[in-house]
Amino acid sequence: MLKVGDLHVSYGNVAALRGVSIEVEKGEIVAVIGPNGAGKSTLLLTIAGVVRPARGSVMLEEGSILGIAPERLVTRGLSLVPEGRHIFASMTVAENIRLGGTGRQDKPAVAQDLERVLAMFPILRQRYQQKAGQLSGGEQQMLAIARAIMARPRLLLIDEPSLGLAPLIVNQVYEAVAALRQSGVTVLVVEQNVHRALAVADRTYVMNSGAVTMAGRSAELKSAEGFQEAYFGFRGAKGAVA
Amino acid sequence: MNLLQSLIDASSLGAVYALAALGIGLTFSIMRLINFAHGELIMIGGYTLYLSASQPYLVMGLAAILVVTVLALGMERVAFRPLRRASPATLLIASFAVSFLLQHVAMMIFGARPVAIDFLSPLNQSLEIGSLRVPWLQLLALAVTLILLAGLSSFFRWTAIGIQMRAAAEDFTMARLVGIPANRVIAAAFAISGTLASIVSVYMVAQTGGASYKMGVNMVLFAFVASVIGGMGSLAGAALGGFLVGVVSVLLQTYLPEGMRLYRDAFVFGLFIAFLLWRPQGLLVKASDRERV
Amino acid sequence: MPHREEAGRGSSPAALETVDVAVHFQGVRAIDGVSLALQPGEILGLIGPNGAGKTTLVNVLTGFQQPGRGSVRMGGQDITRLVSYKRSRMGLARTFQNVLLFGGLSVIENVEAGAIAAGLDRHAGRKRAWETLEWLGLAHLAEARADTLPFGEERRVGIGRALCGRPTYLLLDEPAAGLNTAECDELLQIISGIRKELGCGVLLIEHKMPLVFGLCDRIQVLDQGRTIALGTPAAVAADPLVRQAYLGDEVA
Amino acid sequence: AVRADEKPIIIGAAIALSGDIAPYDDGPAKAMELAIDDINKSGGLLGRQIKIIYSDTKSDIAYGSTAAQDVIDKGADMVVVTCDYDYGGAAATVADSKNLIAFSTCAGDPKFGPSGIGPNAFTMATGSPGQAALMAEWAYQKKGWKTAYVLLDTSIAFDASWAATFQKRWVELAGKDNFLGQDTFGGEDTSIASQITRIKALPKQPDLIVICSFPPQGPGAIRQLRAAGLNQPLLGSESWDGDYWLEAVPDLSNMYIVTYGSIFGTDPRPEAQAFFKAFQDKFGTRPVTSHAMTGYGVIQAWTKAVTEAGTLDTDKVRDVLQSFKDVPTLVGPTSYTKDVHINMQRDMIVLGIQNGKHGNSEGVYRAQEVPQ
Amino acid sequence: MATSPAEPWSVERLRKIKSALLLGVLILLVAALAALGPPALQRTVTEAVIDLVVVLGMFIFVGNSGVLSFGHIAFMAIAGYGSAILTIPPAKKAVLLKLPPALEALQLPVALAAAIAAFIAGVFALIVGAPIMRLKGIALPMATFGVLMVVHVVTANWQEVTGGRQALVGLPVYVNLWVAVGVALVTLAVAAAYKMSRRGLLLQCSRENEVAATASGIDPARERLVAFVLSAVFVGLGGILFAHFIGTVTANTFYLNLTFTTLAMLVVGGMRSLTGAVVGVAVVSTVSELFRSIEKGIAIGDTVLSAPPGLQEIALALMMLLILIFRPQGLVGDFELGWPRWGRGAARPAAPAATDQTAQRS
Ligand SMILES: Nc1ncnc2c1ncn2[C@@H]1O[C@H](COP(=O)(O)OP(=O)(O)OP(=O)(O)O)[C@@H](O)[C@H]1O
Ligand SMILES: Nc1ncnc2c1ncn2[C@@H]1O[C@H](COP(=O)(O)OP(=O)(O)OP(=O)(O)O)[C@@H](O)[C@H]1O
Ligand SMILES: CC(C)C[C@H](N)C(=O)O
Ligand SMILES: [Mg+2]
Ligand SMILES: [Mg+2]
Repeated sequence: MLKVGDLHVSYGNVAALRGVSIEVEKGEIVAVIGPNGAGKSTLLLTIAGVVRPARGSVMLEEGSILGIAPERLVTRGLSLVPEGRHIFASMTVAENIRLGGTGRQDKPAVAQDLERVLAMFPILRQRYQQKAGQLSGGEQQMLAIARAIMARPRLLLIDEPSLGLAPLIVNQVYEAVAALRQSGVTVLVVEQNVHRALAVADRTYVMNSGAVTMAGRSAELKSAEGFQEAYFGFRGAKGAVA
Repeated sequence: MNLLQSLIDASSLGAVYALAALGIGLTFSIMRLINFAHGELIMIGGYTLYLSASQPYLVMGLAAILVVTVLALGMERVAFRPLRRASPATLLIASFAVSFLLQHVAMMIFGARPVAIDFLSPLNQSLEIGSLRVPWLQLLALAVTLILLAGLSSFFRWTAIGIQMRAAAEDFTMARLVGIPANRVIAAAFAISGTLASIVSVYMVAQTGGASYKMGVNMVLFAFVASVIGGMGSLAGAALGGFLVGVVSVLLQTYLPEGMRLYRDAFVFGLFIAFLLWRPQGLLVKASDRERV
Repeated sequence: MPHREEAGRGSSPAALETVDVAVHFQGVRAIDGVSLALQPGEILGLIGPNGAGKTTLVNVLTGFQQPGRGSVRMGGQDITRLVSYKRSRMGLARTFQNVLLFGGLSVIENVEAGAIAAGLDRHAGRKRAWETLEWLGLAHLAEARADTLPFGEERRVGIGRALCGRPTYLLLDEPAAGLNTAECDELLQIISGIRKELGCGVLLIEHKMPLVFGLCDRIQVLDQGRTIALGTPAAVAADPLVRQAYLGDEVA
Repeated sequence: AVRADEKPIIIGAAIALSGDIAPYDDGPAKAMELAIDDINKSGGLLGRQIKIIYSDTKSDIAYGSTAAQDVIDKGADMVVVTCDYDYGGAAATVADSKNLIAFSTCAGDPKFGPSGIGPNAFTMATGSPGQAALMAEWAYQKKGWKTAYVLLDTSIAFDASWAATFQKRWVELAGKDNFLGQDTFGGEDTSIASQITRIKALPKQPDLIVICSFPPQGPGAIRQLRAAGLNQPLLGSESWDGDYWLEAVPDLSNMYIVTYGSIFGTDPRPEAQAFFKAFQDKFGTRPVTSHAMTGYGVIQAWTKAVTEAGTLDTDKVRDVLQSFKDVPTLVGPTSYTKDVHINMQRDMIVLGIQNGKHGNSEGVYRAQEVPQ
Repeated sequence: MATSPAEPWSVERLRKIKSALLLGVLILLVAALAALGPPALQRTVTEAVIDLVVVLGMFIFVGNSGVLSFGHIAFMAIAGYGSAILTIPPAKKAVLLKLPPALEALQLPVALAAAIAAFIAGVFALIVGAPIMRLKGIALPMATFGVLMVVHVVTANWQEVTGGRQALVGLPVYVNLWVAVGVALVTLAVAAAYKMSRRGLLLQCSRENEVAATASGIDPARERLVAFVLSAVFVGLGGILFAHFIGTVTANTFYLNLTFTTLAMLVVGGMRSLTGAVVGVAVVSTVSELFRSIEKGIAIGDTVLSAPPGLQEIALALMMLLILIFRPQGLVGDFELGWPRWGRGAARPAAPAATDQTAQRS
């Protein structure tokens, strides 16, 4: 479904991605893990068309999507929950959710999806007419996820969905992700919690310093040799010692 | 003097400030842009009326609306789109540069001397009710302002494109990520503000019978003050603020003793500062609407 | 870790406390009568579902939110009406859930600001900022602009800034959000170091249970603006109400 | 020591070629060229040709100094400045301090001279108090109007001093009770509704309204006055010269203004008629306002002074100028003294506007008495 | 863990002082070159240097606080008029103004008058700033705009004291290139010192994030007020220089146009950096002078090419627009001449390894 080849991205003179290649099959859940600054967020932003790579290719279902504007990619079924939520703070919860469905014509299905996300996050129903900027951190995160689901994407990119969520809600979110996959959505998720990532994903990529250092089926990866090093990298290792 | 008549006089200035504030408030809430060049849109509307002066009034008016709207679109495309991510300071100075540019282009073409335009003169007649005098133009301006306000407010509140505009204004990248053609949507907002500017041109030319390369400058300053009084991001607030500024200046003009009338605008702006100290967020924005910590 | 320069400010035995605080936002009862006491040198965990009122309570403590009811006290003094920056100068520091660094300034300046705002001059402030950065393992980033950091490092800079004023009480709002497991471990070390070296009382808001249960002396649990549990980690973990409202089957 | 010289005499014009005040400098500048042509054709000045150079002040007061410095650097032997005390003052100050004659074409403020600028500053204008007194006398004596009201646009000083003198003279002539009051409006106000209401609320409606303003805001005010049924005679100053603004008030009637001459071909004075014809011949159009005449006058007066002094030496030229007693110029007989470098009581024309037509001559007058 | 050396403040400060010195030397160099040129060039450069004083003065507040002030030109007006009233010969004052006799008779030495006038501007800034600086967001710049308007209306109409709309002339013209340069260098030194001072950093923090600054113990309103007053004094000095360079003061000079040109200089150069302020003034002045001379006509052989009036403004506006479009942060952005460049872990001299982290930590 998604094929990223030899992607290079830099911000000014900081190289954030140095030749990253990943692949996601239709219907899969794929996780990306790695320490701070590994380039995970940059990878998702580049796929979604927000950041322009210096080099490399991004193919969605056999067609290159490099250089296509983000809003066009949405209509092609790609949706991103960015890091840091980015809800529309001055607009109401209702409007935020409604915006998630921008461009969708299937009215009845939209109504159905709306019910689904409100059932998933009941607090959003309670805060429905409130300004989104006034929500608590976790509530905002829920809203960001709800908004992305409303787009009914075929490929969903999520950057750290569990950020700031209470444990119970994290479970719910991942149940929702599993449910989405059941309904045919392909998911690429960045997750800091290794156990969570390995548990939910079919396959996992480990990134460090802008490169993929390891990849494989989640179940095998956990016990694979070198996983600790690949994941924690140099600094992590020291941190663990300290 | 008759208080009622004073209030009618006051609302005459109020209505046009409200109209101008609506346009300024719009680009302000859409792009955090204090668009000084809005005044030059008004000015170009004025010169369009001048150039089409031999035509029937209706044709003149439509020409002004068309030209200014198109120009507003051009302005967005050339000057403001590239600055989408720039800081408010940069945007402000850029709009100032555009304003300066257009003023001097107009001066080069039409000269510094104002031009005279015979436009909608009959509307300057008044409706006399007893001893009260209500100029038709004022009545019309008031009605147009109210209709536009109602229309625009519901547009932004209820229509999909209205909501998309606000979203694009708030977080451009995120708006694109939910599939909003953000560039087009913002351009549309500019077009609307252009149309609003052209309506101010029509009013001003009908009122004064002339146009000059600086005719928009003051209007924009007052309109901007007005939209801040109303509350940033609230269109109804902008209109209300415009109305208030007009009313306050006229009432001051009416009731200040003669020697003080020269200082009328000092009082207007003094009151404005006092107002800001009292209610910095503006009239129609609740303090609790501020973003939380 | 450098030691406290003087014992004066923090040595008061009295706690940082809220007494029966309530906060309403048109219709939303964000906090509904919460009393909380953070003792000097103690690490108190504050947990609860999203929207329980944790951040709001920190805002009340630090003066960003006036409570509709109740009072805030520090060192025996009523500070309910005191403006934020004065509370900070009295030794009350915090971090933010959404970090809030001085984005256009360098990392070292961010951290130094905490010190000079507390009254140090630039010499002493810079010196202390370096110590703090080195201690947090951030010295290599000293010259970087704060808004180019990845999320996890931003959080640590935020902690550094709060620490650099040598506070008596430190309120951390989800310091581990966005950190991976290893980084969480590192953070755990840092926080226990803070308590040990500075004798700070720490209020820790966190959704990452290993951190909370690994660090806290006591844990207070909020739900819908009320305290539903307060006690030792073990007692809280075992509390059925807490499991139902918050933890689910997460193991402590 | 008069010596024929190849090098031309340079007149440096530090005037507004662009900006707000440029329209009032344009005519005088062209008229200066006309005058210079005439002189050059008849042998020049002190046997030398005259050349005019320009530097644009851009209607910016401060820039005026730079423009003046600029023409001085380029060798100007005298400096001509803008048709206004405020806009031309700074430039004149620079020239004055470099000990060069600074001549304004039509700055009408009495302070333009030793009191307000310096000993070398002269203006060709008929001072605004002279104009205002003239109009008061004309309205009261010739027209028999008894009560007056003043509407003052506060944006330029010229109008304020004009209004003040008018009031004084009116009170002298008609008595205190017949001056019914004054109101102000900001130059940028689009609406003067409350000013109109105030007039309408007067116990007694005035016989005439003086409107001290100028385009563009002025016509808007007139438009509103007329629409409100205030059809009294309107009186105005030289700033209403020209008919370019008339479209703004279709079919305006019953307005009277005072100015230097009639560009409309109705001037009773043959020399004025001849000037406008020559102007038309040279530039293809008549000047937009009769201020042009003052430009011609400047050259006349200065060259006469230079010729009499026999030198360009500023001190000598100044002395000659200060001895001017009713020296004929296009603008009228011109006199200067040591302390006063402006003329007050000098012929001006009163023009009427009727049925949308400007330029009906009401005759040429001069003020009998000008209040201080 | 970290290998960076802990560079003490004194070392960094030295670097920053050097950079300010560098700017000073540049200004001197330009002035020296201009002094060799024709008088018109000198005038232009003097004007630019006066603008520089104003822009540097504004930088003290605007650059460090991040708040655009539309009110600073009012301080120019106050100080300019103040100094005019204190220095115009009494005889002239009698003609132009209606001052109280004591004030009319007063004629002070120019330097004393300048000091008093700048002081008055500072006091005025203190009085209006005290309430206004508590505002945030758009309300704050708008309130400064209100101040400009009030001061403008008052100076433009207070016949007795300012002469109203009429230009006040006859000021002693004592400002020349070197006087202007002298004041500019002092202003530069003060602006640089403030920027690197403790107070300066506190204000910069509030610029970056007011909430976080407050939480860190900073009182943004107070820090803003300090800078506001300090900058008012120097902008006031700029006004005095201007008045005594031209020899005239008028209300309209100190109004919108000047407000915007000076702000534009600051923003075009780079609002947060001293180098930016200097570059902004230099670029805007140069371009506008260049096009002005084109407007006046350039002789190429015998033919004089000249452009229609208005070209200068059009070209200037276009250039500003282009600069902003291609460099929204201004020409130099945050950069300071001779300071290390920004960046992640920007290169700094390698140094002996730091003491053992693990040891330090426990
Ligand atoms: N706007 C930017 N300007 C400069 N450098 C940047 C910018 N954004 C990211 N970087 C750098 O690019 C690198 C990769 O950052 P990225 O945000 O992709 O990492 P990440 O893996 O998502 O980290 P985290 O887990 O903390 O979210 C980091 O070194 C970061 O500092
Ligand atoms: N300014 C406000 N206006 C309206 N409602 C608010 C405001 N601030 C907070 N709330 C509401 O109060 C409740 C408590 O918010 P708070 O941020 O304290 O939660 P929290 O416990 O920190 O949650 P999280 O773990 O998600 O950060 C939330 O439901 C939130 O929507
Ligand atoms: C513009 C003109 C009306 C100026 C007038 N002649 C004056 O002296 O100010
Ligand atoms: Mg990330
Ligand atoms: Mg929270």
